[in-house]
Formats: sequence, C-alpha cells, structure tokens
Amino acid sequence: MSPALPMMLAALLVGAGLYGVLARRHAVLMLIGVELLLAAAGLMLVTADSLLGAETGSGPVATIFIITIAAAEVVVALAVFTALYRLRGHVDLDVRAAAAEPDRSDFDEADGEVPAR
Amino acid sequence: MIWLLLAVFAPLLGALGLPLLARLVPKAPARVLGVGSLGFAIATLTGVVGTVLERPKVSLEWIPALGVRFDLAVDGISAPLLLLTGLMGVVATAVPAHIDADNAPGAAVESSRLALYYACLLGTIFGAVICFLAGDALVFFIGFECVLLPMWLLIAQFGDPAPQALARAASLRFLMVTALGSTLMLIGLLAVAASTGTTNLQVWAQLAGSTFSRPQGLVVAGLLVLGLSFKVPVWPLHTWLPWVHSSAPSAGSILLAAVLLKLGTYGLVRLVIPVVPAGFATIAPVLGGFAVVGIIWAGLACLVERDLKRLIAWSSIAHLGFVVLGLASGTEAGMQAALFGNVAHGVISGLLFVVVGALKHEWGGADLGTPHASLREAAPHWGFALIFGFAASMGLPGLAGFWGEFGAIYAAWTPAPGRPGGFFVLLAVGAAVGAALAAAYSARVLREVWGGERTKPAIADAGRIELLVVAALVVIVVGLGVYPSLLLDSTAPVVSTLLTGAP
Amino acid sequence: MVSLPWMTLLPVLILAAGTVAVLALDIAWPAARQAHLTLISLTLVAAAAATIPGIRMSPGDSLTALCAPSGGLCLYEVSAAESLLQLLACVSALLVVLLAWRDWAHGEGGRTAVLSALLLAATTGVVALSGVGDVASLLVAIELATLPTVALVALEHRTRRQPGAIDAAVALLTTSLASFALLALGAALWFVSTGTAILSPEALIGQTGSDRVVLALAGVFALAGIAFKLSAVPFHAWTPVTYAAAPLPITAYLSTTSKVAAVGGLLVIVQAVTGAGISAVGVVLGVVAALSLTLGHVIALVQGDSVGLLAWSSVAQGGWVVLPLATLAPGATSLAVGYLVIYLLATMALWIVIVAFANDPARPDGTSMHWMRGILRRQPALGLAMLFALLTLAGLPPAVAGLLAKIGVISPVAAQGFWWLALVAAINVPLGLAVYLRWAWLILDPLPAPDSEAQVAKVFLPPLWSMVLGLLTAALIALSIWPVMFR
Amino acid sequence: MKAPTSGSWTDIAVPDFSIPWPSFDFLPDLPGEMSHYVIGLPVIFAILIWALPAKALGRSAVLAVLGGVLTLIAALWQLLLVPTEGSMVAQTVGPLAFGDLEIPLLLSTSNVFAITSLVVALIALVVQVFARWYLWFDPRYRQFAATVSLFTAAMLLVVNSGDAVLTLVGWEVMGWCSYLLIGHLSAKASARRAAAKALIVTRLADAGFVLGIVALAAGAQTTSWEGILEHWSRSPGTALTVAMVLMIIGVAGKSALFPFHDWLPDAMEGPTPASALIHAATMVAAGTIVLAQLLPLLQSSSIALWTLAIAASVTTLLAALLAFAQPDLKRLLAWSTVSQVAIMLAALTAIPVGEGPDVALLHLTSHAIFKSLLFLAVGWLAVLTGGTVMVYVASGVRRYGSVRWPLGMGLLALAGVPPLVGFVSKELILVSAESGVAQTNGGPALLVLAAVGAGAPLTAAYCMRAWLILDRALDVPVVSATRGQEVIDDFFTEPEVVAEAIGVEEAESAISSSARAGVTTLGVLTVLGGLLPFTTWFEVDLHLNIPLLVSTIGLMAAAALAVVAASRGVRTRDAAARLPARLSLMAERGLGADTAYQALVTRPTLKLARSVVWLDQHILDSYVRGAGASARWLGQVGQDVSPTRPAKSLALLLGGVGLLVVLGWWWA
Repeated sequence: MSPALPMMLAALLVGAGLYGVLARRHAVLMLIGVELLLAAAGLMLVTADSLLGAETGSGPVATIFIITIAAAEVVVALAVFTALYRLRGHVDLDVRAAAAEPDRSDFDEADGEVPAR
Repeated sequence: MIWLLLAVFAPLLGALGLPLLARLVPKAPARVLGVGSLGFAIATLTGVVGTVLERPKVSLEWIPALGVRFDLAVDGISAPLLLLTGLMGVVATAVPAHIDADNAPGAAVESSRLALYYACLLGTIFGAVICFLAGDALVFFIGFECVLLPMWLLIAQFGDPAPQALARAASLRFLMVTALGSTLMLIGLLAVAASTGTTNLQVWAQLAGSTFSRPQGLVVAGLLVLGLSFKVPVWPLHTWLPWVHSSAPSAGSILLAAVLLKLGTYGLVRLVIPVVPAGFATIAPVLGGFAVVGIIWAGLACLVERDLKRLIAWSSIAHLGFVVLGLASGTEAGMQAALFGNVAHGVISGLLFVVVGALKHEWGGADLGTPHASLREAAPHWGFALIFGFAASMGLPGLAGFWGEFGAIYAAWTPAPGRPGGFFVLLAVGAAVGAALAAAYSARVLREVWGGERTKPAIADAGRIELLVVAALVVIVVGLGVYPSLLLDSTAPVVSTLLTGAP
Repeated sequence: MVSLPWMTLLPVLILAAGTVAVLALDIAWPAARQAHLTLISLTLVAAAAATIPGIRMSPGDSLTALCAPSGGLCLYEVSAAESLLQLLACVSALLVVLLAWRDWAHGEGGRTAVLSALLLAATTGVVALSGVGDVASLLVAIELATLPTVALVALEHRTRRQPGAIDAAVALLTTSLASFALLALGAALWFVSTGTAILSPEALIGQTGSDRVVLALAGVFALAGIAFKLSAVPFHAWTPVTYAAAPLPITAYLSTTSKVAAVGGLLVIVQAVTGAGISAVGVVLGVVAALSLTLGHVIALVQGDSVGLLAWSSVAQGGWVVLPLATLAPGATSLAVGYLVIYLLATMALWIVIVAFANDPARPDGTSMHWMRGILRRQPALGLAMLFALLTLAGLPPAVAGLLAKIGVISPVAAQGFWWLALVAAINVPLGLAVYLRWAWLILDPLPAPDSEAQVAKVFLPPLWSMVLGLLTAALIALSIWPVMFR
Repeated sequence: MKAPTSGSWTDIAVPDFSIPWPSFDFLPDLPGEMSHYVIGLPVIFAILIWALPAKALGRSAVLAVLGGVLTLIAALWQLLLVPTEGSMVAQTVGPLAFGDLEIPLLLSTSNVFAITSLVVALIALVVQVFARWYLWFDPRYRQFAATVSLFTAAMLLVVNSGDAVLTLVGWEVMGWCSYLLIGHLSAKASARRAAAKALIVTRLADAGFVLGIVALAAGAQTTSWEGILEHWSRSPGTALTVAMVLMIIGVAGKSALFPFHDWLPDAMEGPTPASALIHAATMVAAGTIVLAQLLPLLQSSSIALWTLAIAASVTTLLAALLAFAQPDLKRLLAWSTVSQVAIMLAALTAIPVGEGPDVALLHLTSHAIFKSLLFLAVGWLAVLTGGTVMVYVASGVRRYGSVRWPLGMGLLALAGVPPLVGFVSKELILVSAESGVAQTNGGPALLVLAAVGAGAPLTAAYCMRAWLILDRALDVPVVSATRGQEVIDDFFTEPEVVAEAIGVEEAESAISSSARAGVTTLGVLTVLGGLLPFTTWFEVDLHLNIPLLVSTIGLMAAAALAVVAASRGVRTRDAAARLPARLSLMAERGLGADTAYQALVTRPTLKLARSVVWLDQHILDSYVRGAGASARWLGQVGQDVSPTRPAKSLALLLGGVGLLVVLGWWWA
C-alpha cells in the first residue's frame, strides 16, 4: 500500500483538528480537535512503522501510549469542564477569566521618569 | 599578600559590618559609624599602598566551566588607579555625610541609615578595588558590576532630598545605562573568551587579537567600546551623567567621578586596545571624533549650565573626552596621556566635588543664580579650593590636569600609523578649542561664585577634616603637575607592552 | 531481553511507589493528614537522595537503563546534569509541600491524600522526563508531569482565590492539551523521518538530506509541545492567568518544579536535534528566547502584584534558560541547567516570603507588593533574604551567583556569534534590573507609608520556613563565592 | 654688541666703545644651575607667602621683598656666569616618558636671555616694593604678593626655557596669575569681568599656541627648542608654516595683537603694580621671547612672517591712535603697551636673516624699564590725586613735584627722545628694519619700517598730550560748566573735591621711601639704559642711519608741536579734546572691539551653547528617556493585549507555532 493515502488522511486530520482547536469556543469541541490531532499523530506513527518495517514496533507502541494518555486527558479535561460548567453555567472558552484582572497598584512612583528641565 | 587581603577585605568587611553594628547597637552614635567607616577606608588605602609596593599575585581556581580563574595582580597601569581608589575612599568617607534627618523619626533608624550610607560607600570601593586588581576579564566584569548596587542606593536613598523622585529616577537611569553598557561589554568579553579559550587578561594581551578574523575583531571591538562608552561616558551616551551627579550625595559624586568613570577608561586600556588592536584601530577615528564632539559639547554646555554640580559633571565629560582621544590615537604618547589624564581627572574632580558638595549643603542648593556669598571673602578656604580645582580642571600647567590634555592633543596630532592623519589633526584642533572653552566656563563660574561683592548669606568655611582632605588633594594635584614622572614612569613600561603585544 | 537496573531508576521508582503508598495510606487511615504529608515529604527526600550517585558522575558519563540488547540505544539515560535536574525537582517539590502543609493539613475533607498523590505523580513525571530516551516515554512523562498539576489547580479550596481557580485550571488545561497534541505530532514526525523512536543523536546516523525538513519540523513541534511548561513566548498565555488564580503553593510548584520538567524535556529534544545539526531549531529557540525575555520583562515592569510579577518574570527567566540552547552548542545544556539552579533557589526563597504574606490574616490580598514596603527596616533578616533573591534574579552583585548564571547563559551566544540574540540579551539585562529593583526598592524604602496597621505589623514566618529561607539564601551566597552550578 | 660694518655717510658706524666685562670665575659653585635659583626662588617665596596666616601682611611683605632680592641676586649671578657664546643648560623634572616624543624639559639660558631675566627680576622686585606701599590697607595683600612672585617665576621660566613644554608651562601660569592679579579687586564687577576677559581671550589664543607647539614637536619628535630648531631648519614647508602661524596666534593673544588686543586695556582694572608687572616685564613680552627663540623658523616661512608683520603693524598704529584719545591716563599707557609690544614683534619680522633677535629683546628690555617706571609713577600719582582719569591727574605734576621727574622721564623715553633707553631701542629697530628691507624677502621689513616709522610721531603725540595735561598750570579756573555746551571739555573738568581733600604735603609724604627708591631706580635705568646696546649682552648692529634718525626725530618733533598747538585754547590743555566727541568715545571703548567680541564670539558661542543644551535635553536625552518610557508603555500594551481567554491563548500558541515553523523553514 502506498504511504500517501494514510499520510494524506493524517494531514486531513491535522487540519480538522487545528480547526477544532482554533475555531471552536465550546470546550468539548476543542477537546475533540485535540483528539483529532492525536489521532493524526497515531496514524503517522503506525504508517511509518509499517513502512519502515522497524523490528521493535516502536510506532504502534507509541500510538498505544498516545491513546492511553488521550484517555487520561479526557478524564481530567471533562472533570475540569464540568466544574467550570457548575461554576459559570457554560463551557465557553472565549470568556475572560475572572481572576485575570491585573493589579496595578500604587508603587509606580518607584521609577518615575526624569522630567525635562 | 597580607596587603592584598587588607585591600580587598577591609572595604568588604566595612560594607557588611557597619550595618550589622548599627543593628546590634542601635544607639551607636553617628560619630562611631563615621569614624569606623573612615577606619575601614584608611585600612583599604593602607592595603592598596602595600599591594602596590609589594605587587603580589593571586590566582585561584574559580569557575572551571567558564575557564575563569580568580586572578588578582597589580601592574603599572592599575597601581595609580588603585591608589586613587583608596585615596578617594578615604576622602568620600571623611567628608560629612549630610544625610537629612527629615525622613527618619527615630535615632535608631538614623544610625542604621547612616550605616547603610557608609556601607554603600565601602561597597563601591570594594567593587572598584576588585576591578582594578583583576587579572581576569570576568573578575573585572564582576567588580564592574559590584559598584552598581551601592551606587544606586547611594543616589536613590541619600541623594538630593528636594525632589526625591528625581534622585530615584536618576539613580535608576544610572543603573540601567551602566547595566546596558556592561552587558554589551560582557558579550564582547565572552566572544574574546570563546576565541582565545581563556579569560586571562595577560594571555589576551599576548595574543593581541591574533585569534580573530578581521570582521570578528571589528564586531568584538565595537561591542566592547560601545559598552565601555556608556560608562566613560563618551558622547552621545553621556546624558545620564549630569543628572546623576546633580542628584547624588557629594560622597557619591566623588566616588562616581573619581573612581567609577575610571573603570570605563581603564576597561578601554585593558580589555580593548591590547586585546583587539586591529578592530580598535578601525573604530578609533569614530571614537576619537565622538570624544572631541564631547569635549566641545560639554564645554559649551558648561557655559550655560546653572547647576554647579551638573556643571562639574559636564566638565568631566569633556575631560574624559581628552582621555578617550588619547586612547583613540593609538600611540604610546596618547595612552600615556590618557592614563595620566584619567588619574588627574579623578583627583581634580574629587576635589571639586568635595567643595561643591559642601557648598551645596551650605547654600541649600547648587544653583549659580541664587545669591551666593563671594567665596573669596566669605569662605576663603572653600574659595581657594574652588579656584584651585577649576584652575586644575582647565588644564593649568603645573597642576595635574595639564599633562593629560597636552598629551592628548599631541597624540591626536600624531596618531599611530594607519589612522587617518588629517582627520586626527582636526580632532586635535577641536580638542584645543575645547580646552579654551574650559577656561571660559571656569572663568564664568569663578566670576559668579568666587569673586563678588555679596557677603550674604554668610556660610561656614571648611572644617578641619575638610581642610585636611582638600589639602591632601591639592598636594597631589600639584605633585602630579610638577613632577609628572611619578605617574608616567609607572605606566610607561606597561603601555609599551600593551601596544606592542609583547609579553 | 531488556535489562532493568533498579538503582538507576530509583528516583522515579521511589516517587511512583510513594504515590501508590499515599493512596494506600489514605485507604487505611484517611484521617491522618499529617501522616500523608510526612509520607510524601519522606518520599521526596528519598528520591532526592537517590539522585546523588547520578550527580556525582563526571561529565560525559551517564547512567542508562532499559537499553536495547543490540545497540547502546536506551529508553532511559541520565547524565550528571540531568540527575541534578531530578534533584532540583525533588527539592522544589519538597518546598511546595512545606508551603502547602498548613492548608493541606487543616483544610476540609479528604483531599489531602488526593493532593499529595497528585503532587507526587506530577513530580514522578518531572523526574522521569529528565531521563527519557524515546518519544513514547517522553509523551508519557510529560503528560504525567502536567495532568496532575491541572488537577491540583482545579482542586483549589482556598476561599480567597477560589473564583478564579477553575479559570486557572482551564487555561492550563487547554494549553497543555494543545501542546501535547503538538508534541505528539512532533514525535510522529520524528519517527517518520528517522525511523526510530529513540531520541538520540545516534539515531540520526545515516540520515540523508531528504528528511531534514521533516526532522526540523519535528523538532519545532516537539519544542512547542514542551515550551509551554517553561512559559516561553508564545506559549505563555496561560501563565499570568493561572498564576493569578491558582493556589499559591501550586503556583510555586508551577514556577519551580514544572520548570525543571520543561528544561529536562528541552534538553532531550535539543540534544537529539543537535546531533543532526539542524540550525533551524536553534533559530526557533533563539526567537523564542528573545520574545520571552523582552515580553516577560516589559510586562513584568508594570505589575503591581508580587505573583503577577513573578508570573511575567518566569516568562522572562524561561527566556534566559532557552538562550544558550539556541546556539545548539555542546556545553550549552549545562549552562542552562546552571541557570535553572540559581533561578530555582531564588524563586523558592521568594515564594516562601510571598506565601507567608498571603497567609497573614492582617493583610487581605496579601500578594500585593505594597505590603512589602520598608520590610527591611522592620524585619531585616527577611528583607535581606528577599533582597538577595531579587538581586539574584536580576543578576546584580552582591548576588554574584545570579550574575554568573547570566554570564553563563550569554556566553555561548557571544561565543558562537549570535550577535542579534546577544543584542536582545543586552537590552534585557537592564530591563530585568528595572523589574526586580522596583521591588527591591520597596523593600529598601526608607519611607514607609503608614496607611495601615497591617503594613507595620510584622509578618509571621514559621520557624521551619525561616530556616529554609535561610538555607536558600546561604546556598545562593555560597554559590556566589564558589559557583559550582556549572558543570 | 656686534662689530659694526662699514657704511656711507648715511650709515655711520657707531664707534666701538663696548663696556669691558671682567671674568667672574671666582664666584663659588652652588648646587644646581643658576637658572634653578632664578626660577625656583620666586616659586618658593610664593608658596611661603601663601602659607602665611591671612592677616600676616607685614611678614608677607618681608618675604616678598626678600624673595625679590634673592631672585635678583640669582639673576645677576646667572648673568655673570653665562658664557658669551652658547647657553647654560640645566635639568628639571624631565625627561618625561611620553612614548616616541622626547620631552627633556631642559632649561637653557643664553646671554641675551640672562639679561632679560635680570630685568624681569629687577622690575618684579620694584613692583613688590612698590606694592607694599600701594596696597598698604589691602587685606588681601598677601595673596597679591604671592601671585606676583609666582608670576615672576613663570616669566623667568619662559625666558630661561629650553623646552617648548616648559615655555608653555610658564606661558599658561602667567596667564593664570594675570587673571588673579587683574581680578584682585574682585568686589568690583568690572574687575571680575576684565579678569575673565583676559583669561578667556588669552586662553582662546593659546589654543593656537598649544597646537603650534604640538605641531613643532610632532615634526621634531622632541620638545626641546634646540631639537625643534634643528629639525625644522632642515625641513621647512607647509607644516612649518602652519605651526608658526599657530604659534603667532598664541603670541597675538598674550601680546595683545590685533584682533586679541582688547583685553589688555581692560586689564587696567587690576591694581597699578600688577599693571606695571603685566605690561612691563612679563605677560605681554613673553610672546617676543618665544618668537625670538624661534626666529630662524619664523624667517623661513614667509606666510608666517607676513602674518606677524601685518598684525603687529596694524596693532602698533591702531593702538597708538587709540592711546591718543584715551580719557584715562592708565588706559593711555595700556594702549601704548599694545603699541610698543607690537613694535617688538614687528621688529622680529624685520630682522635680516642670519642676525639674532637681540634688537627686539633690547626693545623689550627698554620698554620694560620705562613702562614700569610710568606705571608706578602713575600709580603713585593716582594715590595722590584719587584716580587716573585725566580730570583727576590734570596738573598732577605741578601739584606734586615729586612725581614730575619719573613721569617726565618715562614719557620721554616712551616717546623715544634721545638719549633715553626708548630712543635707542626704537632707533635700532628702525635701522635693523632698514637693512632688512634690502634683502630678498624684504616685504615684511618694509611694512614694519613704515609702521614703526609712522608710529614714532604718534607716540610722541600722545606722550606730549599726556604731559600737557599733567603739566597744566594750576591757576586754570575751575569752570562750573553748563552741561551740553562744551561736552568734551566738561568731561575733563576737575572735580573740586580732589583738590581740597588732601593737603599737598601730607599726600606726598605718604609714599614710603622704599617705594620711592624703587621708582627712582627705574628712572635712573631709563636714562642709563641707553648704554645697554654697548654691552656684550646684546648683539646689535650699531649703526647711525642719519637720514632715518633725522626724519624720525623731525616727525616726532612735528607731532609734538602739533599737539601743543592743538592744546592751546583748550582749558584742560587736552589736545584730544579737539577730536569729535564720538571719536573720543569710540576710542575710549577701543573702537568697539569689546562689542565686536560680544557680537562675533560671545553671543554666537552662548547661542550655540544653548542649542547644545537644548539638543542634549530634547534629542539625545529623549532617546534615553524614550527608551524608559517606551519599555513601560510596551509593558502596559503587552499587559493589555495578553490573552486572558483560553481560546485566545490557544490561537496565540498555534499561531506562534505556525510562525516558528515558517521561520525555521525559511532558515533551513
């Protein structure tokens, strides 16, 4: 089998995943985008492995690792998103975080500029 | 060796010990701190004198990963500067502190504040001593950086109290500008270190840039010169100096002018000229041009400057212009003149800042326009010190300032082979005109402050200690002026070594 | 058959076992919070001790494990520098335990065990990351080092900062997810272009030019996947948000132990691509360093909150760490590690003080810097320690250690003639001074603004904290005199 | 003197009746050379005086006079020891280690300079003696005496210097001492201004002097005058011309040649003894000494020769004209100094090639004697009359007979009446110029001949004018003038207050006998000085050019008569009153030279200085300030645009990666 097809599929997955990550404000959809990217990585690994005929089977092993990690990620992510939903009532990623307001407190006199004479 | 330890550790111990003392004995009278710091400064001076006479060498393993050894040594070039540092340390700690009590409610606080003040002075001296002793580029650099924090504190915390924000801004600017300069220098140094595989200054001088290709040498020399130019300062990187001087306490000004600015010129002599001679030769005309522009620029600024301290700062820029011009010429005569002018400026500007600091305190400001008593009548000792200082500053022969200026003009007229001769002759003419400007602004100041018919407000004349300090500086200025071989013979052998690259 | 040298893997194994043990202890004895905390402390101490043999190795040697029987390619390999990283990870995690002790011991519910286990798990990841030798382990280790921290951030229960805790966790989580995806892609590309999962220069022997572009792409992706942990620009956006809202001990963890993980990962990647001589990676690192330095410093310059300042300063410090790596020079890694050592010591000292201030009930919103005004006069020892730490970060004598660290990271840049990068560094030194000296000025300020009682009241530091602070300062002073952080 | 050459009737050689000179080998050997004593003694005494307590005026005076006496003895001793040919060389603090440049710092004294030293020392002594009386009530007499002593030392250094750098040292120290002396009465704004002006103008010109020395030394690789002369005589050319013109600029400043002349009349603000010192023996004469040492080089560059000749000729005539119109006796003397010093310098340009500079130095000596006499006498008179403005001094010599003799002698010598010293030296200059015209490069000599010849009657005219005023009959009624009718005359009307203030006897007895003795000494020398060219110290061509002599004396007599005629009918007997009022005023103001300085130099310089400060503040410094401000601004902007929402940070992250990939791609 030509490697072109799986690689093209991987590229397609990457594109879709990037779109998901970049364009979706919904947290879960973003998560799906990430999963697509991971899938592309796995696909590439497996393809390359079969293509190169490596004896150690590193490619498939790594793919399995990625899948496992992805599962773990999803668990944590969903837990966090759930908590977010409980707190805010939405899982929109395009909302300013509450605590991100900068503290510009009073001590700027520490480095006043030299005034012109 | 014991002298070396004394020279290095006396200021360090003083800088660490005095605040500790103030903390442990909160009721310690200010006098104890003052005398203590003076004692440490005198110990430093003693150590320095001993070191200069004994010429010990120290070489310790320090940072093998960077190829740095802790090398300390003295030679004919660093010896005068070390002595200058030691002397100015004594001067700076001896002159009255004039720290204002308005922001310290309790006596205990006052003593800790005073301790901090003296610690800063001694810390600055420590850094300078390390710098001048360093036989290793990175040790030099660390000494170079060591003076920054104490100086910053000195200006920010003990500077001109009237607009304190201004003093803080000035101190911060001092720090920023010097740090930028020193980092540029550091990059150059590291490039040299990578190329030569060592940071030993003696080896660098022996290799004399042979490890560099031409463009490389140019870049490195450019970085080093640019970085050091901030410190010297060379026009147009000088704008920080007048501000800092006008804000700094007088002891700070003394150290800044007499010691810290010397680090820059010393760096040029040690780290650039022998290390990347070809690169330096290429940029020397530019450097010399800037130096002369600075001489004239600063001289002109002095003609209209109203603040006496700032005026002296401006004049420092002009004088260091002569030093840099001498270095740019690339001849032995030029370097001799530069080294002489360097030391002479240290002593003279120290003297002037002693006077002007006291006057500023007495007058409540250093503005020439406020009605000042004619010093000649009202405070003859200060008056004498002022007129003497300005006479020396304008390069009057028989006083120390002369040889550096004359030598620099001569060197510019006869630059080293390969330098554009016609251009350097122009520079010599410019420098000579700048020297005339010095007379003009000196005359202006003396006319305004020294002579005069006003006798109010009456001010106190110099106290005994101040008189002693002034007398010592006057003796040195006259001594160097009348018998320049004192210094010239010390530097001459090293200068010819540095310029020829021979071991 | 793959050999399994236990001693070599001991730091990782101890931590992993400790994680399990904490959970087991929780099942057996859920109420014993102090016991949990003691257990993880001991675990961390043991793991730290286990790194010592590695550190004592001479440069060039390395400990290996899980090697292929045929060749010298190993899945786990630590050099002295990497062992040092492991030690740093354990020590900094220990410090976090110290800082969190009170909250975790006296907080509500059975979270202590969870938090403890998560902390240990993350630290396991960090320690493992320093030794990984192949892409799969890299992926596992980095995720092990990251995911628990997300949970730690999310499991905030300090009332004062709670509203933002979830935001903090989301910010960290999303960034880490995207970064992980990038890393995975990078790993895949590495495999595609080299045909091996082993991350070592030897893997590249025999590579022809055709795959170099793919290889460079793999390198860039992999770096991007790790750089977020270092808060390097442009992967830094989570930092201020998370720092501002996460519990302070966890923030301390993110700004110390996590950095070790990042550097460990970076070293692995950089060492791998260095062998290939892919200069594009160097350029990318250089750009990242330059951006991090500049942006971190200028934004830190306008911060009024100590945590905010540390957030942006960690961005900038990340830049300093990356700076030498950009040259891809052989000695650069040890310089980066040396810098990291100094950074960690100083940052840990600062965290002790900040947490002490924040814990002080007299000061609502205790992390604002104005509380620290004039601290040197009231509590000289504390003030001096802070001052020394700040000067170390600024790289200004008397904190010579900080200065030497800066010299170290700049030296390969200057040596290799990366003039543009050197120039950026030169501009950033004074910027950094401005950042830290603004804070230092407050500490030194002779004029306390007597606007509140709280400001005048002394800050309480538990004796142990004081002792640790003293130790850290002493270490910095010792390194100033005898700089052994460079190997 | 020199063996006279044969001549025609117009050119009669003066018979050789040179004064025999015994050998002085019996003098004991002192450690060091005599020149050390000559220069060192006044320095040491300056320091000793200065180290006295402020109020110790009496002790200061003792030291000052003692120092003067010892210096004089040393100078005399040196004169006795110095060989007729060649020079005495002495070591100083040199040689200096200045790379390739040799700076031996030797002193070198030849015959003619030894006698110059003697004259300098003598006049300094007289001035010290006189100043003790003159500044009796001055609380700052101590500083004055010390400065005069230092001043003397500096001048003696220039005279005895064998090294360009030593010359420069003396040169500048003199400038500084003159600054202190002129500004001695620093409570007066005008004195402060005059002092500053003197310092600035001379230092500005000294830029040329320094560069000149540098240029000379650069070529010769040494700063010894001997080496410089040797090198440059071998290689004249453009470089030498440049160097010499630079030297001439410096000399023009110190010697108050046009266009630097204006500081000297203003320097009258100093106490009269100081003026006597500055005008007579030191400062202004130093230029002549230096150029005399460099005479062969000057002669080998015709551009330099022309420059000096033109400047000196213009100055001598201009100053003589201005002197005539001065309403102040001291200012008249000041302008006469400008004129006379220019004559010395002019003489240098007219000397035939191959001859020594002795003619010019003879005039220097002669001028030193009679000018110090005049100044001290005028100072004496000023004490008696209360000022030196013509209205004060009018009828002075009639009222106070004791000053009649010295003033009369001085004016006669200044006018050049035979057989006084002024006549002899001026006549010899004319003779020398006349023979200089004959040689190939005679242009400058011709110019000088014309200028000095034309200057002689002018000098006679202003001397006569001064004398007429001083000698005015006492019975001239005091007019209660109605202002505006007869402006000039009114200007000189004598205030009654002076006449009534002090009784004549009381005032006359006020002078100390020592001061009077000093003045008398100078008076005697003015008469006897005419013998100087007959000594072995001066090698001058002793010719009596009859037509030249007759025409000069005739012109002088005619000018004097004209002045007498002009003064008839003027109540004050002031011939200058005939001049239009505007002209008088302009003359008083030195033809507006000061205004010109202001307009051409001072104001543009200050304007430039202000723009420099503005540029510094608003351009150069704005970069620094701007860097600080922009860092903070960037920080603020960075803070504001940093993403705080997860979606934005992801975009930043991925966008950043994209950029980095592109960058890496582009690089790879």
